[in-house]
Amino acid sequence: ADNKVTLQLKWVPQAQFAGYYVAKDKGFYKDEGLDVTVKPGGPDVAPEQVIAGGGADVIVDWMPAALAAREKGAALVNIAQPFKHSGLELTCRADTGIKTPADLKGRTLGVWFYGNEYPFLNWMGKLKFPTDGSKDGVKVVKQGFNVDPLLQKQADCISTMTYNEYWQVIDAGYKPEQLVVFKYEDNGVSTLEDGLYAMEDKLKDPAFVDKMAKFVKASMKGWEYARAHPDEAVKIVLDNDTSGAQTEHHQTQMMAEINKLTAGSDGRLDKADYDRTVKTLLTGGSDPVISKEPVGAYTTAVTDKALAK
Amino acid sequence: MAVPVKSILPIVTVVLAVLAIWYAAAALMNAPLQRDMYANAGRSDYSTQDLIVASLNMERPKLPGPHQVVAEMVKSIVATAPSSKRSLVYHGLITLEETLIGFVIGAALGIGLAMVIVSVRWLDSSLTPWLVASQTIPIIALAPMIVVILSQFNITGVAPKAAIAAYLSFFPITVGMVKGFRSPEPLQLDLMRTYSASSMQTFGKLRAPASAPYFFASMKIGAAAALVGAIVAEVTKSEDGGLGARLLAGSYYGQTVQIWAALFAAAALSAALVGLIGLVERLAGRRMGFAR
Amino acid sequence: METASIVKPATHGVGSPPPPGPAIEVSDVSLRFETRDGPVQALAHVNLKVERGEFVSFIGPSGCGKTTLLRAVADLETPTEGDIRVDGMNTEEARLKRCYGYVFQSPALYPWRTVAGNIALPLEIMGYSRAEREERVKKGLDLVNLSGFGNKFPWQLSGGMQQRASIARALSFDPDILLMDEPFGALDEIVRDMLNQQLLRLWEMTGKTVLFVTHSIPEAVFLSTHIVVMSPRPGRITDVIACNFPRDRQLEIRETPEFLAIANRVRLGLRAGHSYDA
Amino acid sequence: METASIVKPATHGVGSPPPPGPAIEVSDVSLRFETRDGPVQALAHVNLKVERGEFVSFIGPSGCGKTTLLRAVADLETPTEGDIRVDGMNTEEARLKRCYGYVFQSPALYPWRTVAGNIALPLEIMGYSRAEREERVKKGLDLVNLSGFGNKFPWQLSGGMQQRASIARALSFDPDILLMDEPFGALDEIVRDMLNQQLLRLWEMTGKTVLFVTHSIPEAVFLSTHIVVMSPRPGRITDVIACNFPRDRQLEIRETPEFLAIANRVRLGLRAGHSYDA
Amino acid sequence: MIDRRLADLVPPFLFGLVILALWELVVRAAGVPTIILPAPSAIAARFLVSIPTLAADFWQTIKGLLAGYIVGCGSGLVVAILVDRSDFLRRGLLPMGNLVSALPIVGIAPIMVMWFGFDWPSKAAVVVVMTFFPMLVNTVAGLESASPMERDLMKTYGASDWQTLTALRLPAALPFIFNALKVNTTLAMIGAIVAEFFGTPIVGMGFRISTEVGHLGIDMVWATILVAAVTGSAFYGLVAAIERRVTFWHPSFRAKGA
Ligand SMILES: Nc1ncnc2c1ncn2[C@@H]1O[C@H](COP(=O)(O)OP(=O)(O)OP(=O)(O)O)[C@@H](O)[C@H]1O
Ligand SMILES: Nc1ncnc2c1ncn2[C@@H]1O[C@H](COP(=O)(O)OP(=O)(O)OP(=O)(O)O)[C@@H](O)[C@H]1O
Ligand SMILES: Cc1ncc(C[n+]2csc(CCO)c2C)c(N)n1
Ligand SMILES: [Mg+2]
Ligand SMILES: [Mg+2]
Repeated sequence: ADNKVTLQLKWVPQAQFAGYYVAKDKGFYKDEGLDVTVKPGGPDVAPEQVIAGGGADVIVDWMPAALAAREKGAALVNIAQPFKHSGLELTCRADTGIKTPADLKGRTLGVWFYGNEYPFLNWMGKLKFPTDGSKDGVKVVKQGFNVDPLLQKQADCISTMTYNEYWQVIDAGYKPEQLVVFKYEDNGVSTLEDGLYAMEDKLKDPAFVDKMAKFVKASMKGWEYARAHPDEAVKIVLDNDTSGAQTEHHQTQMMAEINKLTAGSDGRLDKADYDRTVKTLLTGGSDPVISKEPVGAYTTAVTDKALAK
Repeated sequence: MAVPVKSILPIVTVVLAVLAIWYAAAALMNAPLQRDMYANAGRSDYSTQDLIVASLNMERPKLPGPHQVVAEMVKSIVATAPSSKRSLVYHGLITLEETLIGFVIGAALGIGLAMVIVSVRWLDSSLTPWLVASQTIPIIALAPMIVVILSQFNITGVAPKAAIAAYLSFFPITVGMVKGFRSPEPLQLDLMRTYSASSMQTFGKLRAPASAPYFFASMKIGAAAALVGAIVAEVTKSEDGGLGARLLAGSYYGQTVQIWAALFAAAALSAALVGLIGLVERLAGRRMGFAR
Repeated sequence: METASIVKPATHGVGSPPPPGPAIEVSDVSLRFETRDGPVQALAHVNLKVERGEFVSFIGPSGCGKTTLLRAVADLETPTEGDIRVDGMNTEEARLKRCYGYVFQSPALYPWRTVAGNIALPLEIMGYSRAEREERVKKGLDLVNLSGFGNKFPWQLSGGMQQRASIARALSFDPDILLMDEPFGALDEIVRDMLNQQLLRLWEMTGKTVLFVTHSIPEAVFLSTHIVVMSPRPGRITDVIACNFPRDRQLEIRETPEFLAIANRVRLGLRAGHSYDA
Repeated sequence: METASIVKPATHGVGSPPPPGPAIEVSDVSLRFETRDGPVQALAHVNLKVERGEFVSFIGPSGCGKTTLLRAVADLETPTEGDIRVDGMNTEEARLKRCYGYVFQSPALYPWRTVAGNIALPLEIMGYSRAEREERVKKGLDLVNLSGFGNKFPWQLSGGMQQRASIARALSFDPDILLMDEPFGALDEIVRDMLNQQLLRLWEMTGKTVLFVTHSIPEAVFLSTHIVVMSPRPGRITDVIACNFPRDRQLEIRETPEFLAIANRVRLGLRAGHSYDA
Repeated sequence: MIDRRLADLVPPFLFGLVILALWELVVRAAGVPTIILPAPSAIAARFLVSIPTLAADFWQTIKGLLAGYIVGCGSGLVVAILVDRSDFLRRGLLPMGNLVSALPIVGIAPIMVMWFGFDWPSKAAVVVVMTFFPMLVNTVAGLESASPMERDLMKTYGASDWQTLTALRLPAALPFIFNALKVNTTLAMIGAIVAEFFGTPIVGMGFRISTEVGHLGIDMVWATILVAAVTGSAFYGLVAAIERRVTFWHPSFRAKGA
């Protein structure tokens, strides 16, 4: 029977994806009769492209990117939302004198692009800070993988995730009080992160929906397990790191933070979160991410089925 | 092969010079950061010596001290089992395999294209612009697409990465070999004409041997390019490991010293390949009577 | 050049019977090189007919177009005007049929091949077996007095030895027509005399047609059935002198009055050309 | 070679006065080339003393070591045994003092330079002014009959023209010693005679010391104060023949009995060498 | 001459047209999604409306490219000459040079951003590292290529090493040096673009490509690639034309039909 599922992650193996690795390692997928392949992502892997090209059945993606892709013709549909909260934040050195978002004017800010810049652009739009390099705006630089721009004082603020880069700054010798952190969530511009997306046409097939339901159910079990046994989850993640570069210290930190973000989600997409995300994206600065209210960009069919079982 | 003393002394001298410059640069580049760190920690009681020593031993330096890199390399090459994912040998071997396969394909393709271009005149003007254009397409932009497309045809594992390695390495080889194949003197070509030699014979007996200096220069550059290609591809397909995956992870997690260790491993790999080609060059030179 | 002085029938090409007609026919050939600072007229209206089995020497001032003429016959240059036939074919066909062996003015040995390897080169290209190649290379080395140097590389030879190696190379595959551009220029008198005699013997025995460029008047008179005297650039044929010595001539004829008379006529022709240039 | 036949004092080096003693002194020089298949003995115990202002020709069978000897004098080869002094210096010092001009057996022109550029090359290296260079290049081109070819590139010249260009190049900076390796080998008789006379005139006027390799016995006799006859490899000096013709000799002396007698002696020496080889 | 050059451009042009037509046909017939491969017509349309953006990107990238190319090729040449001048340096420096050969761009680009900032100098630094080795290897090989006889001539003039270098060995090395210059045009292009993936102000061809891939604006990706390909080809063509003028004497340009 067709029990194969390929999951394309958005990034390299790390605790951010612990739920999936745990589900696979602990046999939760197998219990559901599934044979799941987890494909790691990377800095230049666009999961939307992979799934549109048929390289995956389901992907982990941020909603802004997924909705943008949907407008471009890749009909992605959110089938589950294991992450309740957003971990995205802007971290500034306190010695720059930045205290409130209003102080960002005229500063150099490190931003992740590659589809991750949407929430930022929205926020700046709200603050009415142009990002095109004009006066009265902010100077945006495309930030690489790491936090060096902040440490090297090449930028006043950089993008960080609560579960990763923030701790790298701390590990580099900064004390929390030497940093000023703006969480996107606190500024009302957060968008949904790390949801599960599948192709719309495939979802017309009830068998596929059924398979996805099993997949989501097992995945959520994985996330629950990761919350209950963070140390074991970290081990499993480390086992799946092929580069051999991850450290236990770092992944343990990350697991703790990730567990905060997944807490409160049973996998179902909260309609209110969805609406907020769409609204944020539609009202974004000069170049909104999506031009019209998406239709059919999410379905509860999968989670209904998964949670009913 | 015993390395004669006369080639050790220069290497040692240059290495020492490089180390001296490196240490000086590392101290100078890292000191401001280290001062910040002292400041962050509320310390102001450090001596210059403390500062220098600390600058050369930072966890996230601008430029790590040589001993840090050496220590990391020792740790990940010698002290770690080669089968472990934490071993640079493990990753180096993965990269080497892709590089070698890619290089062999790239060299064959490069030489083949050069032969075609040299034998069919109008192809020179038709093909060359497209070969050039093909190289200006940034592979990193295409690598993911290539990998995605290939994986649809169930081509996974080494193949896509070797393909990218080959893609990067064939072009310098083509350019060099076109020149090399055209380097025989007109009189040497005339001789072949008087024998009414076929163009394959002219290639085998004249153009190929005459191109030897270009061949070896091209091979060295092609091998280095293949290695770069393999590593670039590994960043995209980081799940398979390899030095590229290692670089990416080191970069992502801010493990500067680890990046440098991986960089050196890559550099050493390519130096070994280039050195090997140089060795073959010397042997061939002797056979062809060029060693006077 | 009307003398049909064929003594023995020449075998033609590689294996095929000789077609009728002259071996080489040059009709009103002019050749101009285009260079950055204007054209150089190398040959002007050259007419020449060489019968099968003739030995024709070319003599003329330096730069007059001798090499160019030989190269045109060999299909290495294309005349700007006129026509050349070799064995009744156009020059390209003749070249493709491997009708001739060419000894260039400079040795043009391949530096990555040993002397033996260089001599074997045409044999390899023409598909001779290894055994045959080895035998012919050995014979060739002996002929030009280079036995023992087969394993040396060209740069390990003296200038004259290189030239001899290139002669052996051209003779190795036994072509019917020999085009030789100052083949003995770098050789001492003794070796030169010896090779002159050997070439003569070869020619006499095989009935080859030989086109031979030389600067030595005695050599030309000694070897040839006809001597073609050329004028300075643009190369023109100013005189064609027949030398009707017996085919099996010996070195001694160089002292005979007939010999000296012909040599004198050649010398005068050469001098005339020079004076009307300066 | 005891004749101290200096007629006019030679100017020495570039600017400095001539030191006393012979121009070139070769003492018991042997030279062995190591090759893959064993050593080649090119020179064996060569002794030679050339006084300032002498014109010494070398004649010997092909491959006997003439070029090697000249190259050793020019510090391009190092003798395995023995010692060579040039103007009282060792060969390296002499080379660095630019004591000599060398005409190689093959032209060795640089393909990226025009003929004029090639002739100007040593002048550029020795720091002559542009005006001086231009003048000397023009004179050189005239001397070897190549006026009008200054702007051509080497590959656009005939073999003989290339050789003449290389002669002009060696003469351009007016060295005191000339080492000439078969400089006229690729030239026709007329041009050769002309250049012979010009060389003689130059030598006579400037008192240069000339070492001259040739295969032409008449040429050697006509030009030289001494003729050195060499044996086949390993090169040994078998005879040194003095030619005491007046310095301003004319072409006509070639018909005199003295001339023919010397030529015959040289020929016999050459032949003897050959026979004892074979 | 000019006519022939123009005529030479016809075949590749036709070839290109055929490729484009096939591409358009396949994309349309097979209904390939735009986010995998857009049709040439779509790319052209995107190109036309994006000219200001593309122009700004072009100028940003070209700065790093040219600066890096000049410094990289120059330093390769200089090190090769140093290496050539003494056996000591050859044995010491050449292995070092080989080490630089495969410093992978993905490894050095982030470091260069850290050292030289986000703007074009860090891109130039990456290009320097990428172009250095081909120039080194080719120049070293080229300097070896003068024949022994040609060198002997210089010796007879008692020429200094420097004179031998400028009058003989460098001219003889030119065909090799131009090989490196040609290969380096494309390497510099790749380097300048890819380096922008790792940190840049929000302009530049590499920035555009990586960002648009993230947006699935693949038509814009290809429009930028088009600019890169045309720029790279023109750059290569320029170097090749200079090569033809400067090394006209090389057999490759002298031989019949070449
Ligand atoms: N490739 C070329 N391009 C331009 N001019 C050329 C070329 N080849 C030869 N020439 C010119 O053609 C003329 C005839 O040259 P050719 O080599 O035939 O002379 P030659 O009679 O063989 O002289 P030599 O006895 O010196 O060898 C010369 O003036 C030469 O400059
Ligand atoms: N580089 C070399 N390596 C090995 N053997 C050499 C080398 N150069 C010359 N020889 C050998 O040394 C001997 C003398 O050569 P040389 O060139 O001096 O002869 P030559 O007298 O000038 O002859 P020719 O009249 O033919 O020019 C020859 O047998 C040659 O094979
Ligand atoms: C090229 C690039 N793009 C984005 C990130 C930032 N990042 C790291 S993890 C993460 C969440 C993905 O699920 C994000 C956005 C980066 N470091 N490099
Ligand atoms: Mg000629
Ligand atoms: Mg010689």
